[in-house]
Amino acid sequence: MGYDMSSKTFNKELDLKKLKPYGDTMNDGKVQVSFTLPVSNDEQAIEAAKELAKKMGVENPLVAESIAIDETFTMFIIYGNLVHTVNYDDIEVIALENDVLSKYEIEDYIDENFTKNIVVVGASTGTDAHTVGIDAIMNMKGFAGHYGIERYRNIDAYNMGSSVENEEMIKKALEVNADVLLISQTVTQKDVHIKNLVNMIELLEIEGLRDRFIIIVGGPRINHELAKELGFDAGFGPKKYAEDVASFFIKALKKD
Amino acid sequence: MGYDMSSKTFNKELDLKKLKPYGDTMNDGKVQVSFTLPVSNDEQAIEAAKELAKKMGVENPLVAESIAIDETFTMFIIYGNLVHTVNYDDIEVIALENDVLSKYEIEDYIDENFTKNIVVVGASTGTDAHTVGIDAIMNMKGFAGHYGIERYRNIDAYNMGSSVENEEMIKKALEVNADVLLISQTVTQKDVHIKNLVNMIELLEIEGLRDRFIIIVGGPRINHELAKELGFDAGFGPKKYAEDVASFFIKALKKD
Amino acid sequence: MSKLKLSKDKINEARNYATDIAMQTQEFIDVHTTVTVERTICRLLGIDGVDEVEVPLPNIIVSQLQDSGNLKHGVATYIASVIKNEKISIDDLASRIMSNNLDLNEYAPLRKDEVIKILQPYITESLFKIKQNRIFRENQQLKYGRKSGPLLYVIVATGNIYEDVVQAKAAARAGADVIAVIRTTGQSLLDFVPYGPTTEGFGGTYATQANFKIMREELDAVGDQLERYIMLVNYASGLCMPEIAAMGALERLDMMLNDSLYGILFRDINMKRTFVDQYFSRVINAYSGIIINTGEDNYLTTSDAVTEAHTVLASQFINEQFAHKAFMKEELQGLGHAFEIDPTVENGFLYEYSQALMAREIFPNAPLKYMPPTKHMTGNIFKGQVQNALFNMVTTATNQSIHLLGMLTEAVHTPFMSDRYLAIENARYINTTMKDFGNEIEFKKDGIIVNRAKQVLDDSITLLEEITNIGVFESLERGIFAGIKRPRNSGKGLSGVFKKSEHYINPVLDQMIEELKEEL
Amino acid sequence: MSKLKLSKDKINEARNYATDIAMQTQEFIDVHTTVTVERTICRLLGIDGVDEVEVPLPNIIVSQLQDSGNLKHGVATYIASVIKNEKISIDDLASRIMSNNLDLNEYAPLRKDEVIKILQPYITESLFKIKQNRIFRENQQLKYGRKSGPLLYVIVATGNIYEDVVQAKAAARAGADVIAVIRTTGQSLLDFVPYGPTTEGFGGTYATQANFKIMREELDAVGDQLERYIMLVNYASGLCMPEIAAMGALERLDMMLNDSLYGILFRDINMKRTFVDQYFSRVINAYSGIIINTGEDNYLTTSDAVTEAHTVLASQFINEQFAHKAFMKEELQGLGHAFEIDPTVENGFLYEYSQALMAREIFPNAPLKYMPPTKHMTGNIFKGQVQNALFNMVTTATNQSIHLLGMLTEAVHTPFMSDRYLAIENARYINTTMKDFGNEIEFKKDGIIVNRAKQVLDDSITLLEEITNIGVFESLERGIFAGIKRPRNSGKGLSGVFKKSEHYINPVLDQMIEELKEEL
Ligand code: B12
Ligand code: B12
Ligand SMILES: Cc1ncc(COP(=O)(O)O)c(C=O)c1O
Ligand SMILES: Cc1ncc(COP(=O)(O)O)c(C=O)c1O
Repeated sequence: MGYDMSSKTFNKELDLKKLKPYGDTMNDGKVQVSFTLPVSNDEQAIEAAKELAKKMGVENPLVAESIAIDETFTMFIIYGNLVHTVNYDDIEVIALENDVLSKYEIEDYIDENFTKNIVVVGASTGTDAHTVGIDAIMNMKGFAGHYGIERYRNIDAYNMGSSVENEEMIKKALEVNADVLLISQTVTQKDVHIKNLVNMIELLEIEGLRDRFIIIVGGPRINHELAKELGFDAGFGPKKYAEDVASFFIKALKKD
Repeated sequence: MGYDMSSKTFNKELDLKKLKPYGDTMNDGKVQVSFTLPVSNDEQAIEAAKELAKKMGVENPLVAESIAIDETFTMFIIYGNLVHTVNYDDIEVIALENDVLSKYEIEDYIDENFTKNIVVVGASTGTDAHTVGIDAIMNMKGFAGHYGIERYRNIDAYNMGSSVENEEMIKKALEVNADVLLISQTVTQKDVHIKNLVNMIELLEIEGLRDRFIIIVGGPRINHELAKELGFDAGFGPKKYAEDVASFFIKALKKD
Repeated sequence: MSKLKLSKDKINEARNYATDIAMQTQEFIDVHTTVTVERTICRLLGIDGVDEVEVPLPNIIVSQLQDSGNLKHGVATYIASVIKNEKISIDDLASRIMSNNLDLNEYAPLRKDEVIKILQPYITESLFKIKQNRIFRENQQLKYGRKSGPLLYVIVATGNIYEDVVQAKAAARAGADVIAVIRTTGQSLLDFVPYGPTTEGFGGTYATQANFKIMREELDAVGDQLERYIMLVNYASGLCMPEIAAMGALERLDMMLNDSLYGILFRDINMKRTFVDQYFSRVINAYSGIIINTGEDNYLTTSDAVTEAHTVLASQFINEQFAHKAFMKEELQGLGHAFEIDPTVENGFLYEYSQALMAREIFPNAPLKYMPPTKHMTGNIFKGQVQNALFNMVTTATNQSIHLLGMLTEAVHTPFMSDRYLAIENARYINTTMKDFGNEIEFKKDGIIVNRAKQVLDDSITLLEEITNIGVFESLERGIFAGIKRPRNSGKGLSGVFKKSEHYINPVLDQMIEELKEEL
Repeated sequence: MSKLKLSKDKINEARNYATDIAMQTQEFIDVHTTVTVERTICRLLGIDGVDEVEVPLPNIIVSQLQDSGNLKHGVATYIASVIKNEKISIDDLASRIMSNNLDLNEYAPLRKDEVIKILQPYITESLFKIKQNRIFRENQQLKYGRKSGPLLYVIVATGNIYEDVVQAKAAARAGADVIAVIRTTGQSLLDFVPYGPTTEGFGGTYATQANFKIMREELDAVGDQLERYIMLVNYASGLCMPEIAAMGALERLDMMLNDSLYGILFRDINMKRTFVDQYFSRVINAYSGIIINTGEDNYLTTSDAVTEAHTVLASQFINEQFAHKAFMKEELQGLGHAFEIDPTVENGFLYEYSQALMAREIFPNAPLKYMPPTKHMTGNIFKGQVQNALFNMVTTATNQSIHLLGMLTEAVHTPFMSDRYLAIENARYINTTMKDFGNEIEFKKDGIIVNRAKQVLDDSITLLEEITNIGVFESLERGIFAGIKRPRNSGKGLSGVFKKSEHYINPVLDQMIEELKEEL
């Protein structure tokens, strides 16, 4: 509690091989934890909470507050020092190398590198009824001040909306001779998005169409690594906008 | 993320021998953790945060948010399921058994059981300059709607204020022939309160005065167990008021 | 006195357009019935239960008539005919259906007055029960007093009715006034109502009559402990609007989500179907003294809350008139709206304040339902607490009636018990510390807040005028609300809509209306 | 135009009492000096450094005179005399002191005009440096523009100046405008200023000139990156008020906590001592263009914020006049107050709003310093976010100038980097979403807010009248502020106070005043 008056004797050099949480000094290991225990708010409960925190590797757990949220349920807010470290250098992730251009640069790039407009089909697929994400990327008006690709001069965009079956989307893509498919997935309960995304790739492979399109998935729980694993060309998570995805697909198309 | 759609296959009976955190179902083990890592906000950092969470015993860690709080510092907010449990039945704490009376009941009790007024001396001792806590217990006006003991008809209360040396307090206690000493301790950095409290008991013992007074300590980080360990008659933490402590000391005095 | 200096004439103008719109729609409604309307009649005549494969009896009965093309006459006349011809009770009828021993199509429809006479005892029994519930609620509220400020409303959504009870009681003890049991995903698209107590749902708990009863009893118990009447909410909207409304009436729910526009836009339910369903369901809600909650808040999860604010207001005007057509008093019209402006918008709070106060001034007697931020909530739970705090401020300062509490974990998971506690704590703190703030303040003439309200009202008038001209059906086809386009002949449930024959009768609806008219 | 409809006459009445009080106090101040005042003169003549046992040279010099009873003539005249007689520079004088080779008592005091003449080059050099700093600051603020809304102010307190730098830069990048380096516990009671860069403090970092310099350079660098001028704050109040003020002037601090009342009440510093010290320190602050921060906020951590609000206002009036006496412009008078009402108080928010707006209206040109909730913060960090949000609202709506950000972990620990980030995020969000809220609203005549302000003003007048009658010294003895009683002849530092002799001269002070008078 209070202004930290303990002298800090641990090593204060950043060591990526032993990466630790940071409160206000390198390697102090400070973490905040909260949870509820199904017992009444008393000394015994507080002690139990501390025990649990210790099992988590939290040293000197301080129960900043214990709150009776019902007769036999108590919420705890705990601070302490984590003993665990992680070797940061050992962590490998597949991240997307993407040099993001502005709308105008993208349009110029298309002018320079392609002879026709780029055709993009997008949808929120499977049973997913969330459209705000795909709209953010595609719609004229865009999102958070970023115009959607419908507004790009030399992109033809078709937004199919929500709950679109994979088959339906492929049909449309062939019909309009698409270059790029944009798929949005928001509901992730019971990994329904994984099943749905795997199915899409399978369908395309069966029909020998996998290489015909650049296929991209996005959504609040999507990242590039997951997308690659599932056989997509790229994956985009939160705070990504039309520029991000368009910068990626124009270059991917060029390479093809 | 999202509405919990997973079917819950674990045992949903409360087992105090294997007490676990509770989110919305018994034994689901839900915890919330936050910490900062001294690295940039990217996929690798998120993965590192998950690794650490797993080391804490948090299964299926979900990084709800990763926030760039500076160029090379990222804060993580994580939810997941704790694997650890604690045996609640095994946890023993010394708690104060205190039947709290109202101001009027306390006054009546004093009338009935004592022939003279009870004399109480209070102070925030050592270098501690926090007086709000002891004032809350003693002052006329009280705190949070609870009158302080100065207002009790048959209690004579002397509040010595802040930064009172232990010797000084003992002197005053003898001078006014006190029955009860009330000590407040707020600053706990470097365990300064422990040193100070131990010193008080030592002084009293040396002078053979330990049994002459009921000695009580209070403060935001004090609990009864700690107080007993240090040789006090009782300890009071947050959300305790004049009634609590007066109910205790009148009965303790009666027993003497 | 209007703090926003809204023009009464303009409000009237808007209301007149909406009246027109509701009237046009009602013309369609009056000459149609649907499978769920007919199943509701069965339920209110006392037919309940499921067969060995879990098909509800009302569905079996209605299917018989539907399959043979007889549903256009309504189920009531057939049931009456069976009773008359077989000289059996409704219970006997139900058992015969259950054992597959009865085909309603074999009995000739009766004259309307005869139908009424035969069914009267059953109707009376149901309506008596419903009225008893209403009286009980009123008495409890008299006994414990009605709360003056906004009612704190939280959801439970464990999927298991018994776990829901644990959560609901904790919430009530923490200060919640209203508990909504979130329905399992997808139930709104089921064309039947599941049966019995249930313990496995997806993101919510099945709405069944048994579940309603279980929760009702527990909330009554905790309410008596706390000396407060704890209100219970469930969802009517969907393919079974009137049936669930009837169940709510019988089990003394206190509020029901009830909005055909929500079903059309966000569940792709066919508009014809759900307009007809909504009408009967609202009459039932009105009759049971159940407050409805409409779904305008949802528009702002899809559209921008700054630019599309007027669509919310326009829809509220329409929903008000839909409710009036269903003989519902203003006191039961829980029109919905929401606090959904992007936190990065400069002066966003002022627009929210303006919109909320505008709704309050335009619908002074409606128990407005005000929804917390959801779209712009993120995994940053600490910021989420602040977003919810600002929402709570507007709620209390503009005296909204039904205060849906925002959860700091909105973007993370269905509420934990602790999330709900923190939400209640947040709201109670603000309601106390800002108690009279709304009364204390006035607004600058021609300031941002006043001008915003004026603008939104003006825009909604333009929109309502357009809808009046082209009709609701056409408007929905054009995507006027939430930017979502719905063709009138697509969507779920269209096959369950029938044009009434001239012999058609719905004696339950008729009697409810008769009694409601007397009340008004 | 007053939104609170405060009476101008009453404000004037209060101000007149305060002027009287300051005048009475100034009579005492004018005829006294203190050890730290004299040490400050040394410093501003260019004497710095410590001996082998870390005793600062200014302390050694002043002790010599103090021990022999000669301090009443002031250190300046002796230094001038040494220079004249020994024909050495100040630097030489310093080295001789350092090697224990000089006793100032051996040199006879000079005539005042002679003192001035001899010391003029040294004084000019220091004051030139200070003026340069002031001009640099003004130019930077011109270059990058001045922020219009409240300045976001956060503290760093790691104990290690280098770690403080990491925290401070992160905070600046997150949006902080002002960085205060919290001083180690107990420094305010040291009767000397520590020397050099330091890395181990207790609950804060030692205020040393070297530490000031390190942080200043780093903040300038990050400021240039961000194209904002980042302000730096440290603490003058304590036993070394004017010395630290001088250091701040030399190292271009931008604000300094500066309040004798704080020292008296909360650090038990003797009132005579600190009144005298404060005067010189404020003249220095004024001369350097440094904004002072007064400590009225602290009263409410001890006393009740509802019942004792008027003591804050009364103290602000007094502090304003103390500042005027020190030739300080209103633009530098960062009068303090705080948001400390118990969250469970009904309408507490309205009282906070009223008090904050009242301060704004009564001191329209002062850069008011507004402190966040601390006393009622608990370990419930989620609730803490909401308490801070309400505070932020009042801050922005009433246009406070210096916005000390509340930390969700106030009751837990000194801010983590993430706590500070969340605090800045909270404030920025509210400042954006409520940007023009304060301008938009007006208050009901005779409403709670208006009446509260009236009451607090009335009560403060009664109090100021009483203080005028009995004097500040007596008032403090009676415990008028924060309920804390301080006898005039007790407390720390009394032994360092001296009545000036008729030969006494403080040429630095005199010159500063002369220049300040021209400016005013
Ligand atoms: C007000 C305050 C101050 C005021 C104190 C004014 C005064 N005259 O008391 C001022 C501004 C002077 C101050 C100074 C400092 N403070 Co301070 N301060 C606080 C603050 C904001 C509130 C404390 C308070 O008044 N609580 C309200 C009272 C009613 O609660 P309470 O004390 O817990 O009392 C209740 C119970 O504990 C119990 N109780 C208490 N005593 C007793 C005794 C008995 C016998 C019984 C029965 C019961 C009882 O009953 C009371 C009612 O229920 C806290 C932060 C916070 N929100 O907690 C920091 C805090 C306590 N301060 C802190 C610090 C570090 C300091 C300083 C060292 C800062 C510095 N770097 O210089 C100095 C301390 C100087 C010193 N030597 O003591 C830290 C303490 C850290 C620690 N645990 O060691 C805190 C937590 C702030 C922080 N975030 O770091 N502080
Ligand atoms: C709005 C909303 C709704 C609206 C949707 C309206 C509509 N037309 O979209 C309505 C009310 C209808 C709704 C319904 C439901 N919802 Co919903 N909803 C939300 C909410 C509040 C906001 C989502 C949103 O619009 N975010 C804003 C957009 C812009 O962000 P985004 O989607 O992440 O998109 C960005 C990036 O991800 C990326 N991106 C997204 N897609 C793509 C695609 C490509 C190709 C690229 C490159 C990038 C990209 O770019 C965007 C811009 O940066 C969230 C809660 C929350 N705050 O997150 C819950 C939420 C998503 N819903 C949820 C749930 C469970 C439901 C229901 C199942 C509820 C129920 N029990 O019935 C139903 C779902 C029905 C169905 N079958 O899908 C859960 C999801 C849980 C999960 N992860 O599985 C959430 C998290 C709420 C919660 N707390 O539980 N919902
Ligand atoms: C009016 C209305 N009805 C129903 C629902 C919920 O319906 P479902 O069960 O289809 O999710 C909502 C949800 O927001 C609503 O606003
Ligand atoms: C005016 C003033 N000066 C100084 C301080 C800090 O002084 P110290 O270093 O003694 O804690 C404060 C703290 O709140 C203050 O308000």
